[in-house]
Amino acid sequence: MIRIEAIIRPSRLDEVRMALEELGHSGITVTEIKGAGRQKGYTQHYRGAEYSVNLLPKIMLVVVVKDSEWEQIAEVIENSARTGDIGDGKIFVSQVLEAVRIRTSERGDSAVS
Amino acid sequence: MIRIEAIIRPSRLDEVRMALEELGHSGITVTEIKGAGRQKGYTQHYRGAEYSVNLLPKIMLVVVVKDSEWEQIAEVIENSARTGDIGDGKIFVSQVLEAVRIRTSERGDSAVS
Amino acid sequence: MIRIEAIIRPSRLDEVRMALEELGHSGITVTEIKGAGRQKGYTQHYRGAEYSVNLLPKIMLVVVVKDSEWEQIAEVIENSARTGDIGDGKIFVSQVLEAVRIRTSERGDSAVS
Amino acid sequence: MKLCVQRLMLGMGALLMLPTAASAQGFAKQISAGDVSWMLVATALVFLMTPGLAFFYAGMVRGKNVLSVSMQSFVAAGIVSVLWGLIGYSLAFGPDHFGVIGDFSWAGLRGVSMYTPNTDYAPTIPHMLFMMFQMTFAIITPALISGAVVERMKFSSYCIFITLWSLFVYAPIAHMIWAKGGLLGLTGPVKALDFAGGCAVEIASGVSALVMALLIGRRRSNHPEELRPHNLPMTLIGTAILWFGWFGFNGGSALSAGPLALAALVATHFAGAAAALGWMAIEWFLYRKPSALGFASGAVAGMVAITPAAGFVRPGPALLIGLVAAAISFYMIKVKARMGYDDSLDVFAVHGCAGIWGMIATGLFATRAVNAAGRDGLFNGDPMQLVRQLTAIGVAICVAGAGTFLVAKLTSLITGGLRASADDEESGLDITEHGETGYPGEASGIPAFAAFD
Amino acid sequence: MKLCVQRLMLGMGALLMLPTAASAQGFAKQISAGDVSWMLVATALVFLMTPGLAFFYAGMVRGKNVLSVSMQSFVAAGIVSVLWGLIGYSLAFGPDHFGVIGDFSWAGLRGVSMYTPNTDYAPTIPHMLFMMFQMTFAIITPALISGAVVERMKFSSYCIFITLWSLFVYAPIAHMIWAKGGLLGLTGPVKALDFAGGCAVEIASGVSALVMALLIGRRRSNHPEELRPHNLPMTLIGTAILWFGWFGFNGGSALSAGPLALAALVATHFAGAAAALGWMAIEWFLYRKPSALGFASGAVAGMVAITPAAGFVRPGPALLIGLVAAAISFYMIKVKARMGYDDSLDVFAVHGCAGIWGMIATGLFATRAVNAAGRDGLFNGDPMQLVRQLTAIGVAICVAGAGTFLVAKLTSLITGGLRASADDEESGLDITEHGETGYPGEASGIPAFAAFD
Amino acid sequence: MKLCVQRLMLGMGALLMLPTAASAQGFAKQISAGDVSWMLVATALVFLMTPGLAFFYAGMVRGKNVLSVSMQSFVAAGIVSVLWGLIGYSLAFGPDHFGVIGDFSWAGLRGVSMYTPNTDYAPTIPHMLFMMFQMTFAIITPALISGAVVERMKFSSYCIFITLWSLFVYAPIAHMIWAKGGLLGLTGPVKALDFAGGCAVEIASGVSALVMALLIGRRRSNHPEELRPHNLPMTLIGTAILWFGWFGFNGGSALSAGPLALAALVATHFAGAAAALGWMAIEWFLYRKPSALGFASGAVAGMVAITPAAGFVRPGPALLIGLVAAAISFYMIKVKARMGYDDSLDVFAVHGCAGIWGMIATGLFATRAVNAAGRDGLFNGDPMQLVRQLTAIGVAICVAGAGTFLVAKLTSLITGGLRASADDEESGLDITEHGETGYPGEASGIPAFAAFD
Ligand SMILES: Nc1ncnc2c1ncn2[C@@H]1O[C@H](COP(=O)(O)OP(=O)(O)O)[C@@H](O)[C@H]1O
Ligand SMILES: Nc1ncnc2c1ncn2[C@@H]1O[C@H](COP(=O)(O)OP(=O)(O)O)[C@@H](O)[C@H]1O
Ligand SMILES: Nc1ncnc2c1ncn2[C@@H]1O[C@H](COP(=O)(O)OP(=O)(O)O)[C@@H](O)[C@H]1O
Repeated sequence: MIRIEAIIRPSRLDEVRMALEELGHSGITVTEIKGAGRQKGYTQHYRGAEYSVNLLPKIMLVVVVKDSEWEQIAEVIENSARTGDIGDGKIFVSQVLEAVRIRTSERGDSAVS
Repeated sequence: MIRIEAIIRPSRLDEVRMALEELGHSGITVTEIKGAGRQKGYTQHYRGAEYSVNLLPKIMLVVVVKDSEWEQIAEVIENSARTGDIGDGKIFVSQVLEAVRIRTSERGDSAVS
Repeated sequence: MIRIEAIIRPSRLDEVRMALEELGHSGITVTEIKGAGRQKGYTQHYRGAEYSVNLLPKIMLVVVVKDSEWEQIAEVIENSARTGDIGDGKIFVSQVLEAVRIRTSERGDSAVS
Repeated sequence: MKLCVQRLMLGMGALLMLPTAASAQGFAKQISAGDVSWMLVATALVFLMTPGLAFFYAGMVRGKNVLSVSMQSFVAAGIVSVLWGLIGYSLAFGPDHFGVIGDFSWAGLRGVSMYTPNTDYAPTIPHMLFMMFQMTFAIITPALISGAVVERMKFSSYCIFITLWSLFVYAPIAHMIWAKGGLLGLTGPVKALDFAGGCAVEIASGVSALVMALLIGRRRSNHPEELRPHNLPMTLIGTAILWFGWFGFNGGSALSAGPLALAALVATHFAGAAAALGWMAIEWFLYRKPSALGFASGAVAGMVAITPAAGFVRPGPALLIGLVAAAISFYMIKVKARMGYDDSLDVFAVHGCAGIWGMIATGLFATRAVNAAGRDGLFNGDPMQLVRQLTAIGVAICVAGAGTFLVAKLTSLITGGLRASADDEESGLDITEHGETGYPGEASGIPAFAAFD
Repeated sequence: MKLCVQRLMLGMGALLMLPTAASAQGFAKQISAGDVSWMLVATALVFLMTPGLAFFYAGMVRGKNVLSVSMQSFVAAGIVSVLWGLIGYSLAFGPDHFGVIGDFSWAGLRGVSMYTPNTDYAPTIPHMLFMMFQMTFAIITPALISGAVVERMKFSSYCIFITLWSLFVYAPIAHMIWAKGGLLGLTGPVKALDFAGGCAVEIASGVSALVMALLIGRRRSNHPEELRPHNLPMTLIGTAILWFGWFGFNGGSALSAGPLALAALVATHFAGAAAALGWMAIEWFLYRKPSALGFASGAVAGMVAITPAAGFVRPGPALLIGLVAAAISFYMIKVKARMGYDDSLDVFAVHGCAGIWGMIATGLFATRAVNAAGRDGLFNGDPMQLVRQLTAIGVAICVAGAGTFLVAKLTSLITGGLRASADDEESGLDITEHGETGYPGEASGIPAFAAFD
Repeated sequence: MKLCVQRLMLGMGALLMLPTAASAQGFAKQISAGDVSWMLVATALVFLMTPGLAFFYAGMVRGKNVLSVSMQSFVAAGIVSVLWGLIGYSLAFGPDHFGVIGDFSWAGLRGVSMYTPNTDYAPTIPHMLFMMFQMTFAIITPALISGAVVERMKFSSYCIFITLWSLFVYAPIAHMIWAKGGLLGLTGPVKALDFAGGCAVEIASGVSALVMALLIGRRRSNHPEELRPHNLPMTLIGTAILWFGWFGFNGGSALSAGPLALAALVATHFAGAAAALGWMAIEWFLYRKPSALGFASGAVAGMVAITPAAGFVRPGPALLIGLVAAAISFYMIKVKARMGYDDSLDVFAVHGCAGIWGMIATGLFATRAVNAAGRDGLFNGDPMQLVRQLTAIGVAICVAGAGTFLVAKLTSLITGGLRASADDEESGLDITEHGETGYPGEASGIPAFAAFD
């Protein structure tokens, strides 16, 4: 199986989820994270003191899918998460040796479908 | 080494930790996440407007263990996290190339034990 | 590409980020997590009842880098995150099959640089 | 009683040739320390309602707008206060012109005495205290409107809007219903009853909110769930403050510490309590889940409805007025959902509609047994009073509706549109309009805590 | 002084043949604007304590129950208010029967005058104001009990429970200790002193809380750490409101704005301050860490203990009463831990035990030098007063204990058990009972902020 | 008016041979129920400011110190209250010695009557009420200083520091400016005006804060962003409470419910509103982003500046005083940034500097037209008054500066250093000093919610 880790804008979460559901994939894990990269941060003033914030809120999705599906799913995420502005995020893909559905002890592909 | 990523119910965290500690394993990393899957969400009403919530709070555990231990540890997590109801979560297992204990610069198995 | 997952003390985040920026690497993903391990927790009293807390706040960094860079970057993280006291954290290194820059659809090394 | 002591003293002073030392402590003769004490407190209580409203509202929006929504209330305490002292009070309560508006006679508080009462308004407290008490009403009213435009109105536009609105909408309506000689009030031709702000505060803000919601359009959001309240305990803190403050709002509108203040306070509390239970009951019936937000909304709706009636009705009718108010407001929110406009925090439903109902109910239940200076309503023998109330409601709706429309258009001209850019709205107005965030640790990725690492 | 003016006027009016214009402003003769002013404010202050309690309690539970716990206080402000107007007040303070209970003479507030005082209770304020002030006590008392059953009692059961409890437990205890002719009070045979609610409020709620904790059982939790307070700043906000409100609670119980109100206010503050320091000192000694929650708990315990004594003791003894209260409550929490019952927010320790101590202390330190209408305690020469106090304590404990047991059983019959299902408890009552969450952004996975992405 | 009634009665009583029943209700003759009512409320209002300050401050620090900062305010309500009753009040307001300090005559409140006024201070309220009102000032003043030492001062040191500071700095300054015979006040040689605490509260705390900031050194932090406020809505709650309470602070300083209280309240509100707008305007101009924190800071600075002037100036000058205060405080924060000391929450800028400006402004704008018992300032014909004010400022700065230095050194000796260890600072003082955390669910890794899993 393949683990797709996508870092996206919080505002695109719904689009991505809807796109995945259209593909029939609803299993997803979501984490609120912060990211830095090329995207510029912003400046705040508190009582005249300047603070520049450059860790920006992002969402990390983790989706584990069958080997055969990952390219399609990654593409769907990519397309639905894109706005074209700097800061759209990344997708990282890696190998999973084993997956387990805790409830049923199912292993392998059937655990993630 | 092996990275075990387990998505479990928040209410099972303590059981899982106790089970791991019985095995002599205490090193663990915990993240509060939200997940969607087969488990049904719930509905809220705010001033008569209906909101359906289907990202549900879960806990993600990351445990990195020696190659030799991972099956036992995954099984312990699996058993202690199980309630049998939909939404018990998943375990994903993957390969780690290198592990470092920052404090001592130890590498490999001794970094994670 | 290589995915470096570092669990560090919150108080070292800035040092690590500065050290990475010196290397010319700014892309980074940060998650607030809790960890347990050898580091001792602490005890709180609320109305006379004792609560022992042993999941301690940590920061998880995820940095994905080119194959050629990972050793240097891991070392920089290691050195800048170290205080020498128990609880400095770990670095876990793993393989990434593919990386995508969502904005441009760039793949591979150029997606993470 | 004070009054009688005064008269007695005057009489006897003359009789016995004793000098009256009345101003020894700086008091003019008619002033009652007891009344002054209560009105000072009532002023403070009503003032506190504006921050209370800030928390009530801010808890109901997204975390990225918590400060901008708070500021829409707080800034009213800045802008309207100064404005009221400069010209607002004079326009609203100054010498009457055509029954519609005051003038600039009392601009800069000229002639508003710190020592003597204005007997047209409040015979036992200094004129300045009446001005100050009324100021707190003038502050909260525009702040109420903000509930319709949260999370998307530019702060610059908002500041200009409430300035203009205070002068062109609040001042005339307040004048017409409350000022000496005002068209709608007891000293004018219409003789409608409005104890503490059914027209000037509730209908004015509610109708204006509807107009603004229509003009400014819906909030953008990426998913509907996002629009849920981000912090309901904060809304409950606001509710507590509003309820507490309303004792001053309605009780203080008696302008003295006597049975009338008491009657108003009792009516207010019963209406609020009954409406809170009523709203809860509706939710229980419809969804099986009575909510805290419902309880809070009900309490507010009930106290809105009793506001015009508080000093004219008995406790029993007060209870009923509250109950009905809850049902009306709840139903109007359902209507909103069907109509599709985004009166985000339901100002029209909770203030406008409950306020209209309260004005009508005053025409039904008012009795001179509670307030000899009032009038009897339909159920106490005077069907005309209902007509009088309806007239006042109609005029208030028209002035508020048309006035707000014009003021909004004017504001839009001045600031180049009322609405923040789509990007700013998405980022949240806290950052984009105010350069700060409510909970920085959370919203910025810098760990706010480094405990025990 | 008012009184004297009145008498003077009456006398002189007759003498000089001047008409007394006393009711010109709607005032009956005996009413004092100064007293009315203070009592209006005191009523508002005590009312505010109930939301204050909501925050005090809600901060101490888990985030998933923050609204349900708040609602247990807020809803009391709804239910008990209406109930009090309908029959509660009449049962508690109406014409006496057997020294134990009132009757329905004043049901629906019949005969409770807006203008004239009930001289049995408060000669210088309208009867209706006394009713209203007492209402605020009747509201907060059942809300106090909720601290023992948080995070697990069904909301439906809770609503019915506090309704029944108000009628069958609060009304008789309040009647016995405070009403004209009540068994325990100064106008009855026992003549115990209870200035502002040692029996009716503190012991009644504390003992009932213990009974409820035993009946309903312990909270479920997956790990003990989970049960820590989720938001102590919220608890501190509650503490601030409670302390502020207590000035009205005890000070207002003088029912006039004079030295007695002042004496009560001073005693209250000293007792609260001393107990806060005391609790902090104990923690400092035991754990090296004086906590904010400890300070807050101490302040509350101290003010609980001074409640029955406030208008009868000097500042010095007030300080001592507070100090001892902190020690007792702290120790009783330790006892709880050993006994294993889950009086979750320590209502029995902090209200019940400190209330008992306060009643006893009143029997020790009371002095007619502070309150001529009171009695002297043991240390001022009357050992019998201690016996009187103990009698009142005993009766209050029995009535509260037995009454609560019966009321709880009855409630359980009506609603099919007092307790939410295990699943609901695990999910948190906010969602399952009220259909909402306190901090939705946090608890639901929908990012509440999308700032700067 | 009361007074006149009294005199009238006395005169007539003698004349007509009627017994004066003045003390029938326990009132001494001079006491006014209206004034007592207001002063009881004002006392409660000012008391509430200390928790208000806790929230104002605590919202501005990091989450890991939210409780420790709150406690620095709350604990003052414990320590200073007891201290004030024991000796503080006697030292500050007791019989004068050399114009500089009182003595122990009234220690333990000996001779501080519950019934009769101390006519030197407040002729229409009991002496004990004056003591109690002043206590609330004595509480908040040391708590203000805490803003300079947050997040790093040991709690033990803090407790000892405020104890000593109250006795050695607050008592003499309060005595000099306010006590009968005090050097700086109207009954002494200097005759400076300070209505409600320009010297004793604002300058004293502001200057002491600066000294403490210099002595204790900067906070450690790993990155500057970390030091941003963690919870601005909490700061806004504090702001609301402070504004509300300030009506009691300045209005209550009239010590009666009359025109003077009103004048103070009006001036306070206008100054606060104008300063809030002023600060906002500066930020708008400089950064294009008017912030909520700026608005709040401005309001506080404005009310600080009006504090000494409130009962001496008209509304117009009040507005101006507020505006200038905002500019001064804002500018002083910029200066701080350049100088590099860590007066963390800007106590010197907002209280010290605005307080100095307020004292000066009193010398400019004071007029006997507002307060016959006051004096005229420069613009009303008496240039000497400015000199008098400057003298008072100078003395207050010296006493506060030197006194704080000595007290801090003494404290440091007793507790082995003022500052928490670097480790403790890093972990946050909530855990290390108080053994608890503000939001445990968040800060500890135990999921506070387990909703719907
Ligand atoms: N090398 C990297 N490793 C891990 N996360 C990264 C890396 N580079 C970027 N990110 C994540 O992707 C987000 C977007 O990256 P950024 O460079 O700002 O924009 P873009 O992806 O459009 O070029 C960052 O906020 C960060 O969370
Ligand atoms: N394909 C997937 N990839 C990543 N996470 C998943 C996936 N499927 C499920 N999850 C996670 O597992 C949790 C439980 O899954 P769910 O389908 O609801 O129940 P069950 O595991 O009992 O079948 C989800 O809330 C989600 O966090
Ligand atoms: N086997 C492991 N798997 C995953 N995370 C671990 C593991 N061991 C330790 N950690 C993480 O590393 C952190 C530091 O580990 P700890 O044993 O306390 O100190 P040190 O790394 O200095 O020996 C822990 O808090 C936890 O988050």
